[in-house]
Amino acid sequence: MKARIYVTLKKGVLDPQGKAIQRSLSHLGFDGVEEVRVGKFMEVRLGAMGREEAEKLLQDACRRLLANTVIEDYRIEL
Amino acid sequence: MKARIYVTLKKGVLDPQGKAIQRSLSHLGFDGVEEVRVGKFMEVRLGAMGREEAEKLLQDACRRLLANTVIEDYRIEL
Amino acid sequence: MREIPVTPELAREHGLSAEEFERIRSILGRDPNITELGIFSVMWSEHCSYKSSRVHLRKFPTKGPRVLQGPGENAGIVDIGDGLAVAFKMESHNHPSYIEPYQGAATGVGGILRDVFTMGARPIALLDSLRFGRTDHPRSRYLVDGVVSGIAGYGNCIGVPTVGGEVYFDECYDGNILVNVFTLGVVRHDRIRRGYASGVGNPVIYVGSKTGRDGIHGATMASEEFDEKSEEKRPTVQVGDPFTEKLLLEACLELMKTDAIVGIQDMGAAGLTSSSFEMASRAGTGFRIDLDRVPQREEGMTPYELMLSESQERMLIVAKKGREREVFEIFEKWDLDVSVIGYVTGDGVGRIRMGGGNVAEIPIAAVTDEAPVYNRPSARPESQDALSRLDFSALPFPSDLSETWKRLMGCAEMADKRWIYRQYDHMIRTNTLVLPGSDAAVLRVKGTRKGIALSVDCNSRYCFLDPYVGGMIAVCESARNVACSGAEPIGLSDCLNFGNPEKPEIMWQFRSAIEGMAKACEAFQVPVVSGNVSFYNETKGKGIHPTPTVAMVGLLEDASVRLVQWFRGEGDLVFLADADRSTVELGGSLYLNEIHGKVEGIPPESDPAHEARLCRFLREAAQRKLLSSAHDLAEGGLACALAESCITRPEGPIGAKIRNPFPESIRADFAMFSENQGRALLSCPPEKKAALLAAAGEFRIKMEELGAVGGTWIEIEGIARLDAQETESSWRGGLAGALGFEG
Amino acid sequence: MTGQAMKIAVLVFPGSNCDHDAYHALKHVLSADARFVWHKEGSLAEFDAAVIPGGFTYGDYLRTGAMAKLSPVMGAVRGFADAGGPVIGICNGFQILLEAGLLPGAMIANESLKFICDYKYIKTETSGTPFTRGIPENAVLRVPIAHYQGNYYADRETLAGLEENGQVVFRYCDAAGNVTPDANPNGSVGNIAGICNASRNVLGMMPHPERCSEAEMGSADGRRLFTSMIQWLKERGR
Ligand SMILES: Nc1ncnc2c1ncn2[C@@H]1O[C@H](COP(=O)(O)OP(=O)(O)O)[C@@H](O)[C@H]1O
Ligand SMILES: [Mg+2]
Repeated sequence: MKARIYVTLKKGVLDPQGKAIQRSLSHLGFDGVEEVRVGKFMEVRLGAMGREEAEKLLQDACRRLLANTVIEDYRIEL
Repeated sequence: MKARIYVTLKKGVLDPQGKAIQRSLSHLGFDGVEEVRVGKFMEVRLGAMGREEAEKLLQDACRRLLANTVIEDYRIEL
Repeated sequence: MREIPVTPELAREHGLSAEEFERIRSILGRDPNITELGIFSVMWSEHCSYKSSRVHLRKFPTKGPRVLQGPGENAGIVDIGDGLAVAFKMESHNHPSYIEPYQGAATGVGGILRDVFTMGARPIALLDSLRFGRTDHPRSRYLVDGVVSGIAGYGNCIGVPTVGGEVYFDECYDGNILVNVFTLGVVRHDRIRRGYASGVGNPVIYVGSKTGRDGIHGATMASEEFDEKSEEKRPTVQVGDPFTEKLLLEACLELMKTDAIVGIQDMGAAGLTSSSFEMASRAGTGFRIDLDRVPQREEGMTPYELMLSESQERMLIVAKKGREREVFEIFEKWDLDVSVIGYVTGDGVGRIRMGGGNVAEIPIAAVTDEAPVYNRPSARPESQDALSRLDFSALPFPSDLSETWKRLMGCAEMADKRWIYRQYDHMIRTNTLVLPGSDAAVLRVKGTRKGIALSVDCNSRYCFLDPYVGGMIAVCESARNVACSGAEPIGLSDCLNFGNPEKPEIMWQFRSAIEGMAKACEAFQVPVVSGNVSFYNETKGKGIHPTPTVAMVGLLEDASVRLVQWFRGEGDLVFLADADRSTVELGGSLYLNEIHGKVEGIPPESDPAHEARLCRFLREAAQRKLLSSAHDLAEGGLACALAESCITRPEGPIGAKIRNPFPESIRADFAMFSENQGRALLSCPPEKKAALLAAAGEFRIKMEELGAVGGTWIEIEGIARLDAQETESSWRGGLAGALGFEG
Repeated sequence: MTGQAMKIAVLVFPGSNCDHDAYHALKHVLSADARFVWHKEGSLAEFDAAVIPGGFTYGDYLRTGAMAKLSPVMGAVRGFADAGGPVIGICNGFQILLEAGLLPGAMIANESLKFICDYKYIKTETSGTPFTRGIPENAVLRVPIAHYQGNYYADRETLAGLEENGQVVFRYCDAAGNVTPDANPNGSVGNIAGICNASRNVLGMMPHPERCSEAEMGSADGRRLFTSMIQWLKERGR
């Protein structure tokens, strides 16, 4: 089974990388891009298991390792 | 308008991050996770423009800046 | 598995000439299969076999009382006394860095580190010698940013400080950047290890990362000219994993404390192929390996791919039979893959098996010792003559000399390199006594009083105008830089970056540069103990300036006498140490290039015998503690060196006032920026003047008292003056400004 | 000196690389009984203090300090800190303490998105920790930084708490001690360079005191933290 995890910075947390990318784009003439926020995106291959089990496992993995909930939100897609 | 961009490593390209994360998870007892590949995920806010224009603009931005097409693939979601 | 038929065309695509292909067939007594063809092609590539350079490399002096290991191993080793030695080497990663600057530069660092720790040495310092196209070339910004981040990314993570380097920008590198990286490690004599596969029956062990399809054809890529198609070779880019290499480094050094192994070598260019064949060749043995036992990252890899993969962070070990357990325990502790993949045999043949059958069988000596050696034709091109014919008197005189001087101080070549070295951790391991920013970095060797001084140098404009003199100057300048810190030059490594060796004019540049370098080495009695050749730095037929970079290693018996290039304080006297002459040298100078837009003329005369005396004098003066500072004169001549001694101080700028040492008959701009070799700008407290002059006399060095340190103006009396503070800020912002980076 | 030297643990994780530097400063400069402790160890019972050194644990992959916080030894650190033992996390060590929740807040990339290695000035905000008790308040120290992710972040509430309790230990400042935006190398909120926990025995800081513990290295200001800590341990007694 494959799953996807999206980790994004919480609203209000500064995103220096996003800001820098936006600035570079505008230097390059891409004025239409008003804001960029950069997150992480993980593609995960899971062994044989049920949907529910997978969901539980990944929730757990996100909380314990994959996201830092002080500054990040996460979303799991199965 | 909002758009999302997914940047992932090309197939076959080593992903040291993914490798280390997978190993950590397995040390933690998450044996079900067989592989992790880490990518980038960008949320972009665009100024007023049509869909087609946006698509064209982001394609261009990805090729020129957002993705390193030597080792990365990208996908745009509008 | 379907066998790919091996044809002469396929051999040609592998970079093998028709004669080379015939030679392979006669060695084997049959047609090679695809795996064997691959093996020969990488082993006989320019990169691995040095086929075009070997005859000339022999001209370097490589021996000396301190040399414990000369060229031929993964790194050279020089004794520094007290049972300690330093292992060091420089290597290029030019082509990969042009294609993918971050990963190219990063894996360059990874590769050179492995070359040094495979010898048993713990790396304690890195240097980077970089060359990019014009600062305003559309790709330069991207390449500079990527290369510097890549070096930082790898070096910082693994924890080896990058303590110095150099960077130049010139049109000739627009399509061929140079990324040369040097590493030095410290090793106890009894812990030195070498790449020997000795002892029939001993296990061959693979350790490190798993093998993937990375950089297949990387080694041959480094031996091919660039063309439009090179952009399509992209999937061969290797990605560095500094974290894994850090584990590998620690595991290897831990293993080397035992006596469980007989040989070890990193898998660099040509991966498993070069490591296995070279180790067996040095020991005069053979081997049998089974590719099914190689840890693999991807599915369905062919023997060809497994043998040629350039996946990073891997080593090959030959252990003593029966000691496998110890090796396994250490690598497992560090979470690394480890696998016995074969054993040493006595018949001089490399036998490679997979899936139960033989996939390659090649006599070792045929691949290594019998690799082709070419004495390629060389000829001085007639176009050289025109270059030396410049009429200097016709050059316009600058309307404002002070302004010209200031402009030079802020140009990318002279400007502060902090934007680069601030991105490198240059302090980690707490050895860096002199941080980047002076002529040479100085590191302490913990547990002793000793210091190691390091500098990497090459003025490729000189090499372009006269490769012989340019090569000589590269050695002299790096020695002078090291000597200005108070150290004795004890050995060097080089990286010879040139164009296509199949062109006679390139071969002429190459052999001339080597001959010049060798001449200078002999004058200093400094051996070349390691190095690297990078040919085919050409795009669409246009080659780079010949660029033989030299990394000099110096030794201070007592690091507390070390010197820096900046003035210490008010009232110190300023001296010029020089040879006895008053010619002007403007050929290939910074002034000519930057202000008049020309790379022409005859490069400065170089007198290695004088340079060697100057270096001995500098070391002696340091030892007797006669000096407050010492700075070598290079690009920009006396005026720029003076300004540097004033503004590069960490405490902030200070002024100085000196007189012009040249006769009045010489044009003021020429006097200021003349690049005469063999000079150094010194300062000392007034009470040490007599002793300093006496020391100079002992070494027959001409000393001229020029003035004194103090005030807020940097002034050459009657000619020009600069405000120290203002000059400092234009110098400081020059590099980022030229490249359009935020400071 | 009551005879025996203080026993100080220098933790070693895969990818730690300032471990030797911390060890050198403690053992050879301060004559403490420093010992390396592998991250798989489960106890720090025999130690008087613990140092989590800088480096790139697990390559800084995913997030700095994220994977190291899961090592067995971090359980021991928690217990050791709860029992009042002094713990100092330097650079990556600070990041690990944040990830492990032993200190509040998080670290994001430097505003410049560049690694920065340079000497900086920091102002001592409080002498009320075992590590700064020998350093007068407002004293300016010259110390190196070397990091890519030193941009300290905490939400408003957490920040207010830190300020109120005097848990901000160091702030970036200029040579004269002025805390200004120009003196802030990485964008850290409130110019914060180091903080401690509510019980004041756990310190996290981005600058590297172990790199400036000997005059010949350019500054010996960092040594003052270690001498303070050792003195504190001596007075506390075993
Ligand atoms: N690419 C680089 N990486 C690290 N340090 C560098 C680099 N380029 C220059 N430096 C450092 O900046 C200082 C000035 O460099 P440079 O002008 O090339 O010196 P010099 O002319 O004395 O050889 C030196 O200390 C050098 O080590
Ligand atoms: Mg110099």
